[in-house]
Amino acid sequence: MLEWINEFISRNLVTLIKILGFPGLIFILVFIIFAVWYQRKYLARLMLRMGPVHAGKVLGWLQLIADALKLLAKEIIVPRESMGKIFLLSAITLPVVPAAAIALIPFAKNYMILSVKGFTLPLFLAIMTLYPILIVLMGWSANNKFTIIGAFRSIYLDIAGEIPMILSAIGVMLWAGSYDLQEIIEAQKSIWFIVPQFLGFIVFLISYLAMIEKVPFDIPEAESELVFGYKTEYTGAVFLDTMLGDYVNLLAWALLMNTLYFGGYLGPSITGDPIIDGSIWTLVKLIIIITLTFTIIISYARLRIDQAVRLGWNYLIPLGVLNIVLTVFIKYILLGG
Amino acid sequence: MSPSEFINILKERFGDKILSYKIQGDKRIIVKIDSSIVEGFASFLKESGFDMPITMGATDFIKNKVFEIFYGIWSSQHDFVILFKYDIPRDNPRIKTLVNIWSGVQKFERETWELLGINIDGHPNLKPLLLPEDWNYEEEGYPLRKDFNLKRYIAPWGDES
Amino acid sequence: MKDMLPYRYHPFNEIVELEGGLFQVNMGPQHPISGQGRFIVITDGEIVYKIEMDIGYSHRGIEKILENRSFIQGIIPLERMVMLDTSNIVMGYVMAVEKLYGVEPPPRAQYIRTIIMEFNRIISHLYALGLFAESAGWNPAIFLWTTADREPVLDILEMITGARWSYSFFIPGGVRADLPNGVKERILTTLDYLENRVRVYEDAWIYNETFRMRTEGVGVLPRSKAIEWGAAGPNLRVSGVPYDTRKNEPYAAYGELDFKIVTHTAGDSYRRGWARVEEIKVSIDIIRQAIENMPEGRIRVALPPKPVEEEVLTRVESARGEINFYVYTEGRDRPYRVKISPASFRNFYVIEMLPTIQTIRFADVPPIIYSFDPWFLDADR
Amino acid sequence: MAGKNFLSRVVTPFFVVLKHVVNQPVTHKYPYERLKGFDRTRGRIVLDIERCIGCGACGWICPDSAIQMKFVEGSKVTHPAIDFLKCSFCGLCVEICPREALKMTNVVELAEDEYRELVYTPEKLSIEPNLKDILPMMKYELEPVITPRKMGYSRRRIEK
Repeated sequence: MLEWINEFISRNLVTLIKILGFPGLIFILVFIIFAVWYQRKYLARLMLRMGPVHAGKVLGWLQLIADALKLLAKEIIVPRESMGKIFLLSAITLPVVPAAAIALIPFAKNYMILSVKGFTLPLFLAIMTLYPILIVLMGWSANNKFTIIGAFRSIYLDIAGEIPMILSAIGVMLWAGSYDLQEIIEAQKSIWFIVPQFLGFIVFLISYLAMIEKVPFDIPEAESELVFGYKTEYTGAVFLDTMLGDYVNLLAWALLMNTLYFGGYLGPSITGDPIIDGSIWTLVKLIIIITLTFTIIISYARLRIDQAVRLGWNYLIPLGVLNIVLTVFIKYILLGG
Repeated sequence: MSPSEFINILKERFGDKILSYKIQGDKRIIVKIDSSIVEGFASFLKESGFDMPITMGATDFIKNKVFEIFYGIWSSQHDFVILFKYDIPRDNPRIKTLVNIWSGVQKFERETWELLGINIDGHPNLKPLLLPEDWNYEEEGYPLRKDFNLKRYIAPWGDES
Repeated sequence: MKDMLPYRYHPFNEIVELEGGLFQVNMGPQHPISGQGRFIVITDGEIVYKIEMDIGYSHRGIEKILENRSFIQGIIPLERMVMLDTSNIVMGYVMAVEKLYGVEPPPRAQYIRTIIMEFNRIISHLYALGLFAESAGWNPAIFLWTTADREPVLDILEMITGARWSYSFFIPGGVRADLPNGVKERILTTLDYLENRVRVYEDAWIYNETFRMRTEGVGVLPRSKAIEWGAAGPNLRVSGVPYDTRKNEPYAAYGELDFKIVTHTAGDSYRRGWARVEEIKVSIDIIRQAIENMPEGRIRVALPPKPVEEEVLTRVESARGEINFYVYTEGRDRPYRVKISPASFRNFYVIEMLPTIQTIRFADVPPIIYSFDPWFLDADR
Repeated sequence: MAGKNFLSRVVTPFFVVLKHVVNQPVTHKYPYERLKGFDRTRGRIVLDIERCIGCGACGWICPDSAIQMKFVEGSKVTHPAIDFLKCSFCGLCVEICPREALKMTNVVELAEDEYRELVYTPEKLSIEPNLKDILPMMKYELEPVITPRKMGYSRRRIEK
């Protein structure tokens, strides 16, 4: 038995590190703890206050652990009228979907959890479409008007955001001439795609904000109207889980943005080891992207759902199509492929 | 039009139904009218350009056994306020609503109904507004009447509790 | 027709299904946006059918309390009516008492009062702007900025009056104390700071495209309806009625100062928020003038032993709009009846009536309500 | 939309917000650093029991009925006791005191665990808080606006 385990570990060491360590579970958890802390401190700074300072002498880092422990210690309340199993299961599954999509993202050259070649970008987008379904399940099963309104708004928003996102991804695919995420990154060696694909990037950025459901598109949550949207009824550890889902979702989309437009793991060599180098550049770019995201989410007002949908259908989709046309024209006609 | 001119118009129109009047400064008229002409008086005010209600209430004159109802109306044309008052008997307080003349007095009348126990005929929305929904009027009474028992609302001092 | 529809009134149920697929959504009293009250919103999907304000959660019977206290004692509980805006509220009552007693406070007292009232208007407007931004879906950045910018003003008020909120500073016949040493310089630097910050609010908030999308053309209050329903304050002025008590019936030192009133004709939520930013600028201007023209002299005169008038109606422009006091006295040192008509009480009625003239979406309810800057404590008394 | 184009309306807010990164926080680490009150800040009231003649004017003027006159052992007259849970720190009692026996300090931290501890007996009231300078609040000429005689002063709130 032991020998078998030993052999299994030695044969699959790299895979295990990838799944459990970096860029797998432990990395995701650590990064989310960092992101939550960073969001609190950074937004506090923009709001002219300090953020948590008391727990944990240095920069209040223990506050997060304390908050998580508090949430874990709380009672999990399942509303009597709700569909208990779906109510809990959909929330628990929520972080799994974006975490599965992260498995496709190359963190360094030839370093991703799922070493598949080929259609990884369409696969990524396909996996991420499961996320709104879980949200609808959450809102519907809680059997509360606030959650249901939140869930329906989430559907509208995803329809408005996902299609432009796919259109802008098509632009990138056409420019790179590949469906593969790693090949897309490799194609950015001369210039990051944010320059040739700037129009597509604008479309991507707006639909990215819609997909992570943060201001100005936090319409499904809409605190001032819907209390907490589809998450209203969750308490304790399950609520923590939905929060986790939120941040994993943010991480997945931010990684995709990095991959498509900011050259992924590309960057000057520091240590000479391609994996460590690539990972460092991925993380640095990731932090810059989430900093920009956090700045955006406190700079704007929340749009109304009809305005958000109109923005998606009336402006983003035509822009995305225009981007594709321009890409084809420039890349394949002017530059001759 | 100045307040004194307007008082002359009112005197011409309503004669001795205007029981008394006061002019305070150049922006106020306080008129006391007979309760029989309230609606005619109000619609005349509305026609003369007094279009915005700014206050409405009642005073409990327990010694004279009357409620004095008062309405304060501002005119956007003439820029002054007329406060007209009239008495109603205290034992059967009942007035007619003026909501169809000035829509804005709706909440004020509702409040007067609630806090002073004056019945408002024809008011569209008489529901408790400020007091709790289970307020017991028979036991507790109407708060702004002068015979309201305040003693039970005095909080004990320090170590007396 | 719309507002006559009967519906079942469920005080405590979260949401009740009504006839014809209408929902009753209770925003409050436990809701992120509600405050000390409840908005009963009847919706047909996302379209609002009817809004009803359920006030009275913090009714303290201020009118009754005032009947049982002498004039000077009444000022202290009266301040608790609106903690954000105490001096403007108290001014109406103090002015009524002064008119009853037939005294005119010395000019220096009037100027000090003006300065304090305008500072009070600034902090109240700042708070209102923060809440408005929050209700339009901002993360609390604007709210915390405005809260932070209230601090220097509160410091000045504490320096002059001894308290941050409940000043207990205006008394019939004048004010309780003269300006302390060194406060003038502090006021001037604070005004400069505030002017810079107002520019920041304009850039980040008023001229923000998302905010404009959310509020422009939303909750339009036409001029005729504003008058008919009795709107008050900036809400009335942006609907095209240039009424400002400070201008139309000058009190304190406003008659001697030169300022403009902020008016507009659009009457939508956007302009109501804009008007508050503009009014902060006007207030800064008024304070500068008052500091410059401050006369020397006494700060208080004694009251005669007995009131000379029987009844009086005073109007004062508080931050939320006109507040008026009808005070009747029987010649004693206390009022026989005080009727307070605060601005929020009137504005709540306007909010209730808005769905009868236009289509309002559910997501627009919080911005519309907070564009009127209502304050439940104000309306409840 | 005073002279601003669409692009600047979208982009400017972002940079205005971003600029705040360099601003210093305005909040304080409260229990560790405290702000000093101003001279006039109205806080806890201190009684100079030697000067108090037990006239009860403070109890009469108090709008919140927070002051009651209590007997103190070894003293011939009653002295004020204050229920600080009712007190609204308006300072009228300090102002009306004919002997300046009541003084206001700018000590505002009065929180206690129990209601009873906030009811200050005359003895407790005369213990000066741990502060160097007790500031007699608002030193200015007293004019006869609220002297007891003119306002129909009565001794009805004074306990025997």
